[in-house]
Amino acid sequence: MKGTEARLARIRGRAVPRNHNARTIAALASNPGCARRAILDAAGVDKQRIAAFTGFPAPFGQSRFALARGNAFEAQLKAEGAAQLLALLREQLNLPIPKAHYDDLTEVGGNTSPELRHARTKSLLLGIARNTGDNGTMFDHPLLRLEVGGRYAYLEPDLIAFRVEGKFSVVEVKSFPVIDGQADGEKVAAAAIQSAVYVLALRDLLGDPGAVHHETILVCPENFSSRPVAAKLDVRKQLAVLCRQLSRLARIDDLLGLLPPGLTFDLDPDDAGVPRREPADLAGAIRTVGARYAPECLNTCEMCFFCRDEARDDTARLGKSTREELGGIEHIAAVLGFARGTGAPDPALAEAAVTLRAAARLRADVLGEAV
Amino acid sequence: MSTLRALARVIAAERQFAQPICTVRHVHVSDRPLVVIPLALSGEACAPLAAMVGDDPREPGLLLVPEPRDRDQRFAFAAELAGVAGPYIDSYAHDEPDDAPQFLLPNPAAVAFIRLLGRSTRFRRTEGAYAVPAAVPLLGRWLTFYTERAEVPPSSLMLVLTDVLAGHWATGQSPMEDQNLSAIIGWIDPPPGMTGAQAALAAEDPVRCPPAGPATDPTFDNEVLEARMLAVRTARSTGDGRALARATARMAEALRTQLEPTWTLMWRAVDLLRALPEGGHVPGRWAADCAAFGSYLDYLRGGGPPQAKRDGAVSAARRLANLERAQERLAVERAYDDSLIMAEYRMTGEAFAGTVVAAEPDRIDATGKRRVLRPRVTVETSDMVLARPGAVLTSPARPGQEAKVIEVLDDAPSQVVLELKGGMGRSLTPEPGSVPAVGERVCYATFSDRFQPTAAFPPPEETPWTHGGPPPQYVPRDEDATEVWS
Amino acid sequence: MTSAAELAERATSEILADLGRTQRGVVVDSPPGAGKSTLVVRAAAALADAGEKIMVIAQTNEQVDDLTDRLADACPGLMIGRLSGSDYIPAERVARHDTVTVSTKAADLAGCVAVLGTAHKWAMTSADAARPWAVVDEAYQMRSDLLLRVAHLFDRALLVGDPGQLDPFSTIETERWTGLTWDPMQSAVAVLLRHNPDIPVHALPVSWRLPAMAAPVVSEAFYPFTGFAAATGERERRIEFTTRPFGMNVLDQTLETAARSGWALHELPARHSMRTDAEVAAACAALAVRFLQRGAVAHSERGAASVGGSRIAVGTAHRDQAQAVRSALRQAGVTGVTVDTANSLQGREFDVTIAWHPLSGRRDATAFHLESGRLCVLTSRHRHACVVVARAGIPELLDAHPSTDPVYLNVPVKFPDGWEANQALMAHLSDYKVRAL
Amino acid sequence: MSEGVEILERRLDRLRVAVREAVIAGERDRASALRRELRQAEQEWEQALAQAAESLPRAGEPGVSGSQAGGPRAAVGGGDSPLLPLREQVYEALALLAVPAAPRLIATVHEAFFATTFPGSKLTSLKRDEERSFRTAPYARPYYICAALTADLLAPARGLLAVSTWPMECRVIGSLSPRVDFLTAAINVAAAVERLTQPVPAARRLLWRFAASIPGAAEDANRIDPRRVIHAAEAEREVHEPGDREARGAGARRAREQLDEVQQLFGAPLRTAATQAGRTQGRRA
Repeated sequence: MKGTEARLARIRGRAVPRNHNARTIAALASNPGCARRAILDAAGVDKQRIAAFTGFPAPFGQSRFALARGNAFEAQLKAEGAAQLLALLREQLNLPIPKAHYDDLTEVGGNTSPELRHARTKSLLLGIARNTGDNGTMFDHPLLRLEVGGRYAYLEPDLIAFRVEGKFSVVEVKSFPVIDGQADGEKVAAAAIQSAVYVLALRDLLGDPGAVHHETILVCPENFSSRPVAAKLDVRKQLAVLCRQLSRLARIDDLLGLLPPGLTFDLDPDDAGVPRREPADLAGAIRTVGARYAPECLNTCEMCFFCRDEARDDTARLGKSTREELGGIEHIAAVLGFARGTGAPDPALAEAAVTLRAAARLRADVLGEAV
Repeated sequence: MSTLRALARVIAAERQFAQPICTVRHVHVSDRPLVVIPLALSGEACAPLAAMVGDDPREPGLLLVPEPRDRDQRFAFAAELAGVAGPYIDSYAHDEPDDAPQFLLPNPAAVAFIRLLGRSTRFRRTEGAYAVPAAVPLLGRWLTFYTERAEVPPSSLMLVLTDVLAGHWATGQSPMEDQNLSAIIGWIDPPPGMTGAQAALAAEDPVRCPPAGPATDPTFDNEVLEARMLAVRTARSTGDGRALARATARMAEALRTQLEPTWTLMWRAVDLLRALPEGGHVPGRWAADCAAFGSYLDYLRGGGPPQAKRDGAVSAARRLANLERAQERLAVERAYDDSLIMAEYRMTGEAFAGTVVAAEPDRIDATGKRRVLRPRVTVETSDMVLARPGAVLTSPARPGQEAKVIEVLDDAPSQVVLELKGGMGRSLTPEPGSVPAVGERVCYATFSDRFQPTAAFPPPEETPWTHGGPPPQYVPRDEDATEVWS
Repeated sequence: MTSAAELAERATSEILADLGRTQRGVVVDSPPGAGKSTLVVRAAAALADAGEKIMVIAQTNEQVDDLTDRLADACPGLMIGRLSGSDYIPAERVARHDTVTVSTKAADLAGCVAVLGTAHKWAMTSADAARPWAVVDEAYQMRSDLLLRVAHLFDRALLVGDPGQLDPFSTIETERWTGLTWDPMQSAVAVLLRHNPDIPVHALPVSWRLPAMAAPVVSEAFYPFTGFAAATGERERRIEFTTRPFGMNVLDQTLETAARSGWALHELPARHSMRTDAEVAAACAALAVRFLQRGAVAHSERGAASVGGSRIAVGTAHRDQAQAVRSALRQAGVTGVTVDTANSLQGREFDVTIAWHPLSGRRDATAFHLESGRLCVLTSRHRHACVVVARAGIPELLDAHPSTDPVYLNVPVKFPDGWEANQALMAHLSDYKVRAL
Repeated sequence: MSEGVEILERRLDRLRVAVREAVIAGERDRASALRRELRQAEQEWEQALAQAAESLPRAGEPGVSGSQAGGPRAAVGGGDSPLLPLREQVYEALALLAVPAAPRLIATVHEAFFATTFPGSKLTSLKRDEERSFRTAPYARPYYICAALTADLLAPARGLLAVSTWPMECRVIGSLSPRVDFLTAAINVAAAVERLTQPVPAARRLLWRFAASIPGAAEDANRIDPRRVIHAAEAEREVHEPGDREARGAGARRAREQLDEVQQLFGAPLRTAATQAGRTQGRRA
């Protein structure tokens, strides 16, 4: 692992490594077949920065209105010892009345260092887990830790873990609405996998998988109000997915072995921190790591515009279902070659060629012009 | 996605311009549609921020919510929208209408927003606590009616323009990117001097090409909108009317810059669609739309309650059955109307087109009790033919006529012998033109536009125990009418 | 140790006892070949014995005919009605029974103690055809909305089906009903249990169909929570060939592997292909032909029997794939081998099945191709051996599969996960791989 | 409108576009430089506008088809300047609640019962000022706005303000204390509502906020009975009180033994992680 760590550090260069958080860990599952993303994530490269540096800034931004709404909803739930959240847990999850403890782990005596907060979280939760008495219910902002690709990632969860009948549950607060019992499936999916990250980290901390429920609690505003509503999420599938992806990250050596030995994404900053590296040179270095672009990347990955540009002559940029109909042929030119009967004969693609030829013939037949 | 459409995408990518995937237009486009472009405040469940509305391209109507988190202003927005949409709907509200209001929205997210707007307004009351103007709950019901129709595949009452355009043209980008109205129009009809691909790329710059909403660009929110909203709030708190008017005008100006480009695009899309010839079944489907509009109008006049929040067991099952039938029917009608769609079925062997090489138009079958006219024709085709002897086919050119497959000779080209029944008049000699002649181009499909009758469902009050028993009768509740919207 | 027969008998008597007690109904989960039809017939007979008038609801005419035939055999004196559509021509196995009356009208069959029909036919029947008891077969493949249309015809119901097979589906894509307990797109069993959580759910514990080599694999991959065992022992089922090949080509290697171990993975070189991959189609056909050429004989607890064309099936994910295999078989001059999609093979049984792996040659896995029910049907139709035909690269494809499916509130999570099930089965098959180069 | 204003407005628009472009391109430094430029231009614009306004007669308001149903709101903050210094207003609110409270709640209470409001954010510096004042001249004032202390570390509890004259037991926060204090606050707010001679909507809204989170306190924001709130809150408080009293008592004893005068009011600095961990275990054992 030492060699791997050194290799990844060289790839990252002088930039400060990007730490993983629940969101980035959850994103490991969004395109696990992409070696480029795997390497960049494992090395802790600032993808946003290098994408922008090569002229393809990521299309993601967040509106302050959305941020403010999210923060206000969380603050409202947690005000006065999380009184509103407590009422919700009582009402919707039958939390017994005596369970009303609230421990704030946001800071340790005014200190917010992650190590200290983690130590405090660990000693408090372990102490409670080993003690059978009912002396803890809600834990605000516990600081958890998870090993990701050989490094520890501190997880800064906006969550309260709560404990009832000797088992901990993870509560995830989100500000998207639940309207008449329904919420956006993609947003719930993102919340579920993030909760699963916390479940995993919490199990890890307690050293006992049985101590944490696989059902997490999602708290969202109800309908058009800011009144909270809770829903249970079974995250067993998400846990399986995460474990799989984390174990893949541990196998990053396989990928590193395929890369040129001197590879680095260092921007070569001068003393003032101004990059001296040529963007084209960096882009060339990035291209030595193969990507698996799909249009879905446009929603999830900071490198998406870079990879889309790179894939402009590939059927991949037309979407998965289009490529499927084209028999998985990779290049647009090859597809058209087959369709026009001018493509070099390749026995492996003979069948696709016949199909495309037939499609071209039909299209020409109807439109009265050659494709 | 069929291979033919995939091929069209590839061609579009190569030529850098969108390629047609239809030869006719499969939706109705009204002479006077109502364009609605809503914008929402980021992060909120359903907070209208602004909208551009109107049925005349020269007169975009801007509606603005200076303080989108204020409940009263939200209802004021709903009332204003009702002030535009209400009279527009009323202008079609005749007995048994032969035309109907048509709503045009830019993208699926706009429909989702309008659906929520309908949901948050239709239960409101016009008296008592939190009373709203009568137009508000009425608008809510209409918006709900329209967004529900938007789920029905053959309906044109509410059109989502990105979807309609993507249904008629293939671009050289992915279906996901086609959801950007500006990008897809760029592919179809780029500005002079640009390729479609270049226009689509330019459309991704949110500063030059504001998104069609309802979500606004985050940098617009952070760098422009927030300051202008704050200015309005400050002016209001100081009670300076002139400052307030000025701040409000500046906020409106900022939002106008976000909406106007989309407004222009919407009407360009309308022009693009109008330029296509209309498919043969489109008027029939529009007539069904008009009837649906008319019957909801009657329902409202009869004082029916607002649509339920969620479907009950029976209405869900019935709706699903209707949607499935409608979708199946639409697929067939589109293929019958459009030779390029039919080509997708020819590709899979579910239809074939060819030339009649032999015909016995006067052939009589005398084996039964009665002598009957059963002409036979032989069709030669280079399409794949999956139909086997005994299968009954239909031709779009002669939908009333059944063609039974007698024999298939699987050489290339294949020859198919068909025996015809029906649609030839009553005598033992076929009416002229009712039997395809030698040399005629014909097309036969394994599907026809004749359909199964509708399924019977129990009335909701007889919902069986397997499905939770009869649901409680809907009674308008205070809770619904006064629900928080903030 | 309890024998398989005793286990199964105990489960059946518990079910029959529950029938006598229940207010509403009983659900029985039946893994592949666990004697579902036998149970339906026994339950029907028991209820008839107890003086109840019953209706039997199955999903296809084929299934109704099978059950009619078996019930008539099991209860020689019982008056049985076969409710049918207007274009139904009575199958020979129905027509041969004197006790069976066939009619399109339920009123004509009022005198019959048991009346059998398809769910669609029952749905068009008026309420006066109601009976106190219904036995619903293949209930996991029946859609909730169809149950809604027939439920007024009975007071109590026994629902029997295989939860591991394919879920019902709709061509309509909508999120409109997600989270509703009466979501019309879910299965009849799901809707019934969500509204009547007290209804007892039994599971049949023994598969009579799957051989000892297959039961644990299928059980673990597709029935992780209930599980089941094979009724027959380790060496009770085997295939032998009456001819020996000259040399040993890959087809024969695959056949030998399958005959020896009950499983084989016939692996073609990795390649992204059209859905109707001609080489895979050819391989599926060639394997079927080779089984026939080699004169396979199946030895089992029922004795020895030649494996004819009717005892072999080729299963695919898509109709056009089945088409491609059929035409390859036609060209080889072979008829009688069943070639169909997983959907159509549900509930059927063969000695040997050849399964075209749904993920073969694909660049991306979709929810359709990953669905655990599809793979389960394809790999659990056989009494002796299952040969999976696929291009290399499926484990890599699974590895690269993104997990981005939407999650809906108040929708029970379904197990097993298609990804996990595929992974489990591929891990097992890797020991029985024959490379066809 | 003067020409200068219009030119400035066009420049503002250009700058805003430039800022957005820089943000989108991921050029953070350029974006902040441009933002600075923008802010300056905005100030110039404001000034130009003010000058223009002075030179112009009051004109009719330009029409915008915008909804302003709310109309101009009653002036908030700006109009009625506070009669008392901030620390005294905070004291008033805390004295009513009689438990340590967060700035936002303090502000809401004051608005409801004393009809003046201040942004909760103003209170962040208050505690620091009070500590400085106490260090300079201890006990010179009848009371100080001080910290609540965490029962385990005796460090200032995050985001809570208290009054120096309260018994130490009241200012020490154990894990049940937030709930107990919430219920006590509810009781005191209900009592204060009951004492009101005429209905004050803001006070009733505040009471509803409490009541909604207490089992059996009220069903509906419009029908809320202070007596019932008090009854329900007392009933629940009885459940938690024994455990809470024990934790607070132990904490208060340690505070009195271990902390100096300033620390007793404003909290102890953090010890090393090791003693802290040991302490935690001790408390939980």
